[in-house]
Amino acid sequence: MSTITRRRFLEATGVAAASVLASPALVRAQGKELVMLGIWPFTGAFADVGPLPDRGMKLAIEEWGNKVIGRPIKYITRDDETKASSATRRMEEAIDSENAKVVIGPWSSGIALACTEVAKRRKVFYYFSGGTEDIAGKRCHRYAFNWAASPYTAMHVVVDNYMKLNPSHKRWYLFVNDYAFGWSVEKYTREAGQHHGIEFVGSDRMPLGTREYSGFVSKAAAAKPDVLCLLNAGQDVLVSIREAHNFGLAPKVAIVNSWGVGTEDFLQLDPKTRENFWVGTNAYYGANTPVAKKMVELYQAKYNAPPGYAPCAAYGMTRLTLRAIEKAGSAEPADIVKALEGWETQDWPGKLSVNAKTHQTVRDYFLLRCKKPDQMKHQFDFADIVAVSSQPLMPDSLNECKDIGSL
Amino acid sequence: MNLSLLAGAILNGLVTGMLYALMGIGLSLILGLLNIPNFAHGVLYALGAYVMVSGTKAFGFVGGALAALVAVAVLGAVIETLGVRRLSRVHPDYTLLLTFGLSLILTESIILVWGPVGITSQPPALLAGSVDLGVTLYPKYRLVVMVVTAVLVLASYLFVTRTRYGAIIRAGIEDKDMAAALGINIRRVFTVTFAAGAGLAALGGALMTPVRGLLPTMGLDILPFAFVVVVLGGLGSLPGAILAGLLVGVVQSLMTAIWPPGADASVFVLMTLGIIARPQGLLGQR
Amino acid sequence: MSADTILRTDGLTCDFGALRAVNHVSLDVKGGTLHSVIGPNGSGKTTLFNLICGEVRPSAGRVYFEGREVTGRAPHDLPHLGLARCFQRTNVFPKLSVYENVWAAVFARRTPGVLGCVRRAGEFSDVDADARRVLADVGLAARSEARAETLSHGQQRALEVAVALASSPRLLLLDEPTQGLAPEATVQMTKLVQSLVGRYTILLIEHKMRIVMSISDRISVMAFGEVIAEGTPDEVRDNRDVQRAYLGARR
Amino acid sequence: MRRVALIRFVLLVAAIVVLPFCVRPVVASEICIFAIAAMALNLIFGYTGMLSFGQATFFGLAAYTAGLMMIHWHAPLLAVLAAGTLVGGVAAALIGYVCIQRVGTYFIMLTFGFNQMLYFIAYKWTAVTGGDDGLPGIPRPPFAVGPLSISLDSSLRYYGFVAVSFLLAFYAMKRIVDSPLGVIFRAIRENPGRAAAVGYDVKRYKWLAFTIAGAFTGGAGVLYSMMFGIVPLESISWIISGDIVFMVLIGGIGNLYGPLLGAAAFKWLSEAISVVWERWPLILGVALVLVVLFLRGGLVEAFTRVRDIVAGGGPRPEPDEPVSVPDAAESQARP
Repeated sequence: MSTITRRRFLEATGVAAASVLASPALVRAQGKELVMLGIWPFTGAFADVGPLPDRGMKLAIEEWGNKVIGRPIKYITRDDETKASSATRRMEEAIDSENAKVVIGPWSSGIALACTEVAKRRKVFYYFSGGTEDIAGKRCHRYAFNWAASPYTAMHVVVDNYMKLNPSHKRWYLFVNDYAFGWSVEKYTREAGQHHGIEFVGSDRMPLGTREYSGFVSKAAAAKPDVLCLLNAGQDVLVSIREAHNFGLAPKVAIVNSWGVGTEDFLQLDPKTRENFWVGTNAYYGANTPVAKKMVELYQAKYNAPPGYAPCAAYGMTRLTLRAIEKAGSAEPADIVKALEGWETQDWPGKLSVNAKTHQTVRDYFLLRCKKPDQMKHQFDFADIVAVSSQPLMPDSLNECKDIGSL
Repeated sequence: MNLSLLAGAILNGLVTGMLYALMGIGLSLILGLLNIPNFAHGVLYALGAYVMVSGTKAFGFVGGALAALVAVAVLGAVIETLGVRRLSRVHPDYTLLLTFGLSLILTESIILVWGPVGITSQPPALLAGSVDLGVTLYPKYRLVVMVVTAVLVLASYLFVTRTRYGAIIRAGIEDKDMAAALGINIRRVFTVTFAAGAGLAALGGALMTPVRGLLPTMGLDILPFAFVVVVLGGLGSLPGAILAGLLVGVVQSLMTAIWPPGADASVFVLMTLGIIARPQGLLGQR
Repeated sequence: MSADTILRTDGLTCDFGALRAVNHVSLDVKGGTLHSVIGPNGSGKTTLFNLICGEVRPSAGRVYFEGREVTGRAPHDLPHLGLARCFQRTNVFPKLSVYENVWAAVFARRTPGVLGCVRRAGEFSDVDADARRVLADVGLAARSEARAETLSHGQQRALEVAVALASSPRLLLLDEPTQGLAPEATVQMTKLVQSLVGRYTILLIEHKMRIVMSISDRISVMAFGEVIAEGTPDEVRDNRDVQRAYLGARR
Repeated sequence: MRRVALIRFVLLVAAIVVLPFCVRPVVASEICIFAIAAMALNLIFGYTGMLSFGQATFFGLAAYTAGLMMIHWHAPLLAVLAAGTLVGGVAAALIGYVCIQRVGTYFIMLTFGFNQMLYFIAYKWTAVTGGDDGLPGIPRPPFAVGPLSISLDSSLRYYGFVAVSFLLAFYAMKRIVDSPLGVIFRAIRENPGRAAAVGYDVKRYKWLAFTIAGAFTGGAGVLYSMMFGIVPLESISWIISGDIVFMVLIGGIGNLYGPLLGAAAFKWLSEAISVVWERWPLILGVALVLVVLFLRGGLVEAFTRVRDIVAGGGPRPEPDEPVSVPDAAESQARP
């Protein structure tokens, strides 16, 4: 090949490259459209969850008429495949190609810890709701917020209120999913348990996605606990409960799922296996506040079932973000961050505030007790709300977010 | 570890082990006869479970299980005739790719038909609850599953070793060309074997629904273990697959009782040591 | 052992389970000769080759090559010692070109180490020259760019011989080079083998008696794993045991 | 013949230059990274005939090594790249030594078994690897040689670095398959028994191929660790091993350009479709089945078929390039 053709070729490539560069993405970036990215698991281990927060997020944006501060909202989603690598790649790709400025999701704590790194580096607004304390703790930064109650508060609400009603249940056995989420909630369950003289007669850590719980249930049964406490997530919860019933452990022994999703789990469980089942959750559709009531009504009309934690969380995060944008009068990530920091307001599920030092959302947590089949008034009448509380707050000394950093 | 816990762990191991053996037999026959590492074996198991759940609603528990067996076996026959057979003359790596593609398609189809959300199912009322075995309490349903899978495993083994058709299958595993030269319609044997392997996997999935629940990706959870069983037992060896299945099941279950995080890893350590020490597998001749 | 013995086997024995495939075989192949091994099917000829070439471990007995014991040496050591073989079933590298088949065999005798492999294959001009000479020798020069699997059966057999010749052996073991060949191709192959006589010491397994009788210097006759007779073609032809065993078994 | 090779190489460079403008730079980087890993597998699978289902072992080990070096020592870019490549190679030498003692399905399952064990160690050894959460907070050091220092912060710049690394790796791989090793590896793939009979210590060469592949895969793992500032646990999981295998199969085995095409097709397909439809694996599966049933030489064959049609027929070149022959013919023609 001669030099001339080679040079020509390189020139040609350069021109082609430049023209591609100047195309849609950049043009769009200069437009007024606000791109909000929902990153949810549509495939992989949490494939069953993905569509639910997607509904919630859509609902909030629709409620705003697909517009905020006069700018049209473009809602896009990406599949995180329940894998950190895919989540980060697609998040970064969406920031590059769609100019996404607001990112909400994903569902898994482990993956969120990867996404928060991208948000930090790419300086986009990031909202997550989950059980790892690290988003608003050890790995905190200015752009990331956690919507779910802090695991400290949540576990105290569950343990304190459960013990108030069942003071004699002092022998607890723990099933813990072996990742960020599980460790966080285990730590605070034990911490809360100390105040009530609870004896943790045993605890097993199993990988997320374990399908054979029979060994653990036999072990638990041998320890003769008063309470089987599930600190796991997704299908693991359901498999544990089913096995506990198969082995005759439940309903004699109470099952407490301290960080549950509520509705979606209930729907998958036979009413009989819900007997003596207690659930701590960030969102229950029975919440008695105006925002919650309206949302539940809209959701139920559309999907014929009340929302569980996942749609409520996505709805709540999106709603709060949109309100923060209105408050700031700007959709720039830095402005949204400043608008949220230290804000006290009413939203899903009720009165809430955002801790400026840690970006932890301080809000109510629920403890539910499932109804017996004959007590249910209709098919969705799953449980009584035993307690709703945002107390106690996590002492500053326990939070590992010592410096949230700068914008 | 106390006695009750040990007994429970071993019983659990035998239940899982029988399931592994059931999967392993089908996989082993398909690998031995058709020379296909059937990557879709896991999803056929999952499909069995899903058909079971729908079938139970229409035809009851036994009817559901039969529906799963028949539907998936037919699917297996179709896969063999329309897909695998076309690739009989090319490198086996392509069949690996084909079965991988099929497993993606079938997994996603399960999601489209039954939804991504998991399903739980209960054992039939007759078999609910547990019985006291003296050393430990044990769910009735699991005991029944153990017996039923054991019977299936034994029946498959006897079929292959004691019947004329089984002799043909064994001849095919030894030497395909010779079997064909003896005037056997080896192609039909291939189809039947693939269908039977698929059916066994589906039946395994169907029987395990009340034990393990349903999730579209459940096939991928079990597939690696099925392969471990085949390799550890010795390629093409049915007694090997049965022995390895039980061994893997019990080791996994005991490990769960001793050190839960190491349960799955112990299986792979077992397999690796097995291949290094006995290249032909536990009971393989080659 | 006489001075010009190149290969000697000493009581070579091989058992497969209860079956004794080769029973106390002692051969003595003289340098520069063509020594044939004949015998009915299943008499243990190929197993004998496999024992000599290290593919199968003998149950008893020893193999000496040029006075050095090579019993149980790995197959890949033998070409480096000067011993190369052809297989009964055509056994080449089907998807490599004819040239590459031979090139690989020539190159095997050189041990360039890992660093030598940094150069391009084409840069080894001496290997290239050797490979082309061997191809010309067996009459495949014109097909050198073709893939081995596209050759006719006769040409593949010739390639099989070429691959063995490529390592410039001092002893060549040929296992039925004319097996399965059409009459025309058989003639060609016989010519090829004849052309090698004198240049190489050859140990040949062959079924076709006419060929064996016409080209061999010495013949060993095997039956049921044992050598039942040995001598010049004439001696063997006249041996009664041979006639009985050989012709009897063939019927 | 040399001309053809040159044109091919120029086309390759052109494709690499255009790539980040056709797909997003992040996706382009990942394509190149996985192309290196696929290229390595192609060496042992396509050229030497050993299907490894455990390449993530070396990918992940190198990624963790690189991540830890950068987090704890702030090691410079090139040192990290060298260390990761070394770790990949050494690990492959150790594990490979055991694996190559067996063939066929047993070999596959051994590579898979070791992969599972190392995955398990990475999963449990959270103090070092971060376990299921991954190893976060990895900086992306600048490319620095002497006084020259180029920041790689933007996606495009990082792609530039990845692309250059890929081209270097490609060149190195081409030299390997063009060298006598290439012929020996293919001879072993075709007929290990015969390769031994002509004098090659088959196990030694298999071991060598496995080790070289491990080193390349390690390099790819290092590049991967810097992509998102995190080494996720799945970088050492069998999912990655499987992806690499399918990239090689899709692209067409035993061909130098196959892995790049396979990686590009695999990543691009999954990215493009996943944005459109959340059930994208279904389409991927259908595409795979169609390729297998109707287009078995992989994308390389599709390419040549299209070219033949465009060029008006003519004999189809062998998908397996006879690498040494043209060069040999040429060298003979030279004085």
